[in-house]
Amino acid sequence: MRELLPGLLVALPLVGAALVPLVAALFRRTTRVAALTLHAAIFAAALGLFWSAAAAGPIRYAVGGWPGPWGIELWFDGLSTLIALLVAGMACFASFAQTFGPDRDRTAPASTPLREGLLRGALLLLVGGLLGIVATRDVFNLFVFLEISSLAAYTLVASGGGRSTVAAFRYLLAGTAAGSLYLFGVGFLYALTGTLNMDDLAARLPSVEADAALTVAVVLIAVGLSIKAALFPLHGWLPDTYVYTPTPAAGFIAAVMAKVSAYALLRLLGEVLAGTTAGAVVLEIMIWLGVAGVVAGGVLAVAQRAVTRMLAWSSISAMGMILIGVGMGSALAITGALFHMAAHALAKGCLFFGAGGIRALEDGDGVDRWAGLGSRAPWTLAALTVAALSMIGIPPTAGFFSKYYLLSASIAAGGPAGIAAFAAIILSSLLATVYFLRVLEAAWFRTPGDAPEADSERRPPGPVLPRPLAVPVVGLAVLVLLTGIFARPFERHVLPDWESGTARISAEAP
Amino acid sequence: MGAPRHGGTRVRWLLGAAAFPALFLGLVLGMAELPEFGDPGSPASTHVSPRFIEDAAAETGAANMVTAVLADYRGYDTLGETAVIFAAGLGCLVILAAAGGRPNRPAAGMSHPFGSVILDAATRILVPVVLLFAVYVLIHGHISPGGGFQGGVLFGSGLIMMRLVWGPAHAGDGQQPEVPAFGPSLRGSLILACAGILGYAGIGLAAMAFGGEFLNYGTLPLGSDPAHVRELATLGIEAAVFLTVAGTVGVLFDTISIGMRESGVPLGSERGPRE
Amino acid sequence: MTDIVSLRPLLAVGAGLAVVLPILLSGRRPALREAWTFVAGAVQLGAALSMLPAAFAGAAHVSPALPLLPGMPLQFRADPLGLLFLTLSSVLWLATSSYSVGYLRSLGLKHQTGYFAAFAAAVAAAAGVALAANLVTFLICYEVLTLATWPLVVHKRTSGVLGSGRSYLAYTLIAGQLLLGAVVWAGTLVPGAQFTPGGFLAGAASDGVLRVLFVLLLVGVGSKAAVFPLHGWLPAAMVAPTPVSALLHAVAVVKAGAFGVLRLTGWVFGPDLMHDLGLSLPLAALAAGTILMASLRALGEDHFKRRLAYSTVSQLSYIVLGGAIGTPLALAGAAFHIVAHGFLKITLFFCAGSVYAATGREHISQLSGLGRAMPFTFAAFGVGALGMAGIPMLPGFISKWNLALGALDDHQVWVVALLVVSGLLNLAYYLPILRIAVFEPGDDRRVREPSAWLVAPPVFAALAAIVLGLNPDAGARFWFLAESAAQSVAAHAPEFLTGGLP
Amino acid sequence: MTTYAFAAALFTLGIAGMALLPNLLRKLLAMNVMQVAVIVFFVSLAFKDGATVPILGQGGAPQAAEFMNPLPHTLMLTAIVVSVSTTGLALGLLVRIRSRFETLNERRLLDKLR
Repeated sequence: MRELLPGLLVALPLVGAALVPLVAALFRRTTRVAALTLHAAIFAAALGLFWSAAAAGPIRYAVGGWPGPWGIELWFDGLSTLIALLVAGMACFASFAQTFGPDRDRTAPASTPLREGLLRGALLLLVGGLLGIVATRDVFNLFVFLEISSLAAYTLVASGGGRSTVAAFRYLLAGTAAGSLYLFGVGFLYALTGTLNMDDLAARLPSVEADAALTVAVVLIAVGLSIKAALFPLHGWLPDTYVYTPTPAAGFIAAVMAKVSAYALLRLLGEVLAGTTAGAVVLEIMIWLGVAGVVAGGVLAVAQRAVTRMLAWSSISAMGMILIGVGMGSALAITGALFHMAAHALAKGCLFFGAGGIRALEDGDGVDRWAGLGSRAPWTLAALTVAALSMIGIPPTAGFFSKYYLLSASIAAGGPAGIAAFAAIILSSLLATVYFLRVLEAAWFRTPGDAPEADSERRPPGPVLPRPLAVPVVGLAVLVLLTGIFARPFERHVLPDWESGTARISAEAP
Repeated sequence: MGAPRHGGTRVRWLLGAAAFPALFLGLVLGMAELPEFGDPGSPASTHVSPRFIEDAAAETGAANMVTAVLADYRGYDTLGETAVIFAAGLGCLVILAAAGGRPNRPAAGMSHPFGSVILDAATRILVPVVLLFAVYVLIHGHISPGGGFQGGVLFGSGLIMMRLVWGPAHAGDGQQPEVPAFGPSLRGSLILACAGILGYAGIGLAAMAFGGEFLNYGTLPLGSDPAHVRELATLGIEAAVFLTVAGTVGVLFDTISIGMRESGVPLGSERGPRE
Repeated sequence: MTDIVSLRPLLAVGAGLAVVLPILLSGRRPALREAWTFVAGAVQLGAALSMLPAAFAGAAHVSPALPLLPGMPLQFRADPLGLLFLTLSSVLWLATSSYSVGYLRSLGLKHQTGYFAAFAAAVAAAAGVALAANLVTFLICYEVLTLATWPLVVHKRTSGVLGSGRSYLAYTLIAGQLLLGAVVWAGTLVPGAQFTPGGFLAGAASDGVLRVLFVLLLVGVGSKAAVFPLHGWLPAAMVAPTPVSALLHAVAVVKAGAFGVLRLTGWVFGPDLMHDLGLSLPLAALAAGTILMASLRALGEDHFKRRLAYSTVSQLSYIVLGGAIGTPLALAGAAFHIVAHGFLKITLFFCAGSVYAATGREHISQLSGLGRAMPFTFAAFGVGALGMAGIPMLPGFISKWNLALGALDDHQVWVVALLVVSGLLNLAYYLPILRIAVFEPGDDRRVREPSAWLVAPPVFAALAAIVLGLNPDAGARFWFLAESAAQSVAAHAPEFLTGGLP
Repeated sequence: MTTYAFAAALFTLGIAGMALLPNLLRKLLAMNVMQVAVIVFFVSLAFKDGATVPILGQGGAPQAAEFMNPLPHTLMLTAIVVSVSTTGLALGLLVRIRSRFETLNERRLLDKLR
């Protein structure tokens, strides 16, 4: 199986992306079961790879049988398989949520089996793109899969119609600029080394003497990927995109999209380009920008009245935190960054599924719409509460642990950047306390009558979220709780690979 | 993109006046250190690429080195590329599907076919030639410039030509347009595109079934000479790409033209457009 | 001190947590729901009692370590100080539970299921705080405690109450985040951050860093202990139902804070490191200031429960003061004051709640004549009030006496004066309550004692206080526990001991 | 160097256009210019003095110096397809935006969205 899994992991989503719309076009039936099965299979492949990489070491896979640097290689170590697991897992939930058709979201066009199939295909394509980015060991291949994921994401964003098309277009401009900047940087690297393979690059870069050209390359790549990762101040596309995306897709995009780009940043800047002077400087700058993003995202989240927009700004804060970890680059910081990716993905996915569903069904996005939901749907709200507590960083949820790692890494790093990061992370928790407790208080302790314009007669009693959204919300909340407590085994698999990888590269550097 | 929402135009221009020259200067400064243009001793010319030039024919059976790299050495990239174009088709279908928007004012040239006797006659002669040439470009991609993408685009442009002259496709939802259309329906184009992706990935997975890596055509049981086997498989790949590209070009043209003309592309007949 | 690996600490912490879900699920059957609470209380108390013999023999039960963070496991350890707090909270939880049943029923409050569930979670978290073996475990339980108490504070759900809840959370969660930062920092300096008698931070970093760390930790635990100027939430939180106030003030939240201050001074920094860093005196001064300020503030407060709240602010600072002085006797006095104040203050709150349940009156000036109508309640109240002031034969005297002796060991004569003044202030704000209730004629002759559910707990607590005042080593041997905790800290600071004695 | 600088100029123009032009369609065209710049850059990397197009003639064993570098060409085929796809999708979006909001001017659009 170890030989088959890498190929299956990257091929299955693409096959599915064609198969599901094909089935929908040919038979005009719902493709729910087919899509769910495919996602489950992809997740199984990711899980298998994770255990395989953990048990028997990293896997190098030469696609087409051509070894690098001539062919394209895939690389599955603890790090990449962990992110792959996260993407594939979130995709299962998102696919489940897609049954909550756009017809329940009032802005979107009517749904038909064909349209449903197309949207499911787009989700599979998005998953395929993200998994491709995660798996690849080739800088150009990374660009191709970045674009697959981007196009699929634009599709999903725009599927809400109306304002979401404008959000999607702006996202498209930002995303394409990001992709082009990245590709330009890859061009510089190729001109300097003649190779596209990451290992080969890392080996050949130390002997390159063109410092200015290398700096330009590093900066172009860093800026390009930072746009996709929504690093402050390149985050402009994010709030509208997350807010106007239809709920099922928003839960997935908000959860993993930017994080995979952060992962790519980590791979390239933290590993491949780590030996270059420019790389080190850029990483240092990234810490500071991350600090700025953490604070700005938190402050602006407090300023929001609409729940989903608040969640979007909170994502900018979280991405800042992840990139602080990436920038520091110590084993502890990387653990923190990875952990925060996982913790934030699970919690933010949960919150977006929940908040989006409530927005659609309660006809509004304000905090007041949450009033009294606690007594109408205690279990759903309990799940959302767990996710919100994780965002704040209250133990024993996953968010507490990631913050713990990042804080210890900041202290270990020391210096002004370390202190600033330390203070910013604490501050972001405080801000998160403010903006999440506002919502929780409304949900649990207020009654709809408190809100001036709300009339309780219009609202149907009974469950708040339909099952396609409630199941992911509850499932993710359970994972948020478990991830924190059972994270040590995961960490033990991920870190040694990373350390040996960076050690190998720094050993090869003169 | 992160620009202020109003009153920010002047700020934006001022920022631009500072930032863009800086960007240009930075790029040029970096470029000054790159190997000279046309330098045969540059890393790009000496490190990885020589194998593609010197061994491609022996290893993959393709005289066109670009095709060899595209479809074989870096076949995985090309699968991704095919997925990108498929994603665009999928995206247009989703985005332009019937939504609650107001119908457009008819845009000139797209609202009804150009049809006239001369155009009609010319098209009848030209289209078969274009379509045939597309297939030629596909098959000949091995030894001359060409391949699945180029052939697919040509084939698609033949379809577009027919659309322009004879009117739009029917959406494949049972509602026939006033003017009977020629060529695949929108649904048909979609099926073509899907089939292409499936074919490509299918060849890759078949290689896995015979014990190779994903997309390692050399393991396919198509003959004894590995280079020849790879050549045949590459043709299959190119054909798959051809299908996807042709289908997607059809989808793109149809959705955008229908989308500009009507309130949306009808996707199935269960429910009509809202509003 | 030998360690015995066992699951009993986990049982003590888990009992409350385990019944949260059953309580939530049995919301339609009040008898079953309340039975869960009592079962958990009994299990927790049983676990606590079962660990006492080992503590008397100089050993400690330790739970297996659950690896949670690198070098920082989740672990519980029943050392004397932890057992003291755990036993106290188990006993008082049972008392409060029975009181709650009567209180909620007689007032017909809503949301009773959520109330009991949050109550169980809060007590479990308090047990976790008591038994935490290291800073991370302490932090986790501490945060859970904060959140579990929130629904209890905002139980009435009016917007004014929600505002008070917000201020409660603002203080405690912000402090919690600072505590998180400090815990991470301490954990980086000394991997494991295991509570060690006599402290573990000595020499781990430069003096400046340690001072900053101390301030962060102190703000973290001090805000729950309502140390001035972080006390603002406590009077505001009086909007909660009375049993909640009783739990908050006598057992769970503020005591967890005061307990945290003791852990901080005795087990994280250690008395000698605090002296070296010059932190003892400022902390003692802060505590002294809080004692006086809160006492004065209580004098002018007419709202019954809020006067009790200011009294709490004042009394808790005795514990902080003991921790700051750091001599064995002062520490023992401070630790014992956890128990003494627990029994006394819960008596007072029970009485205030009974008055409210029986008459709906919340202000001291409205109490006239109630002393005769509710003799048991006000007898218990008298015991509590006198005990607070430090009258001999009641437990408050024992803690204050030892505090004073401990301060003299350190040549801090001013502390004795402070204790005397504060005792007088205590009398000044408690005796008028009794005077109004007993000697002023009442206007309502229909007032009776409320149901036995509401009378028994305060009487029980008052009797227990009297017993403890006569023999502080009775029953669970609280005095022994306090003393051995203080001894363990002192044993690791021999230089300081000899230097401190004349 | 001149070709490189040409690519840099095109790229700068493209990005500037995307940021500064008021009309969404023009932004899209500027985006295309930017993408073309990258393609020009890559293709110019493939150039070798004295070499010919990388298609094998009837001669004997090919030498690396005889042919242009085929790799950048391949990569740019992919990049072109990416560019075309993005443009197609963007056009679809613009059609939809225009029909819903009846303008492609950024300012007016944002006014309508507010």
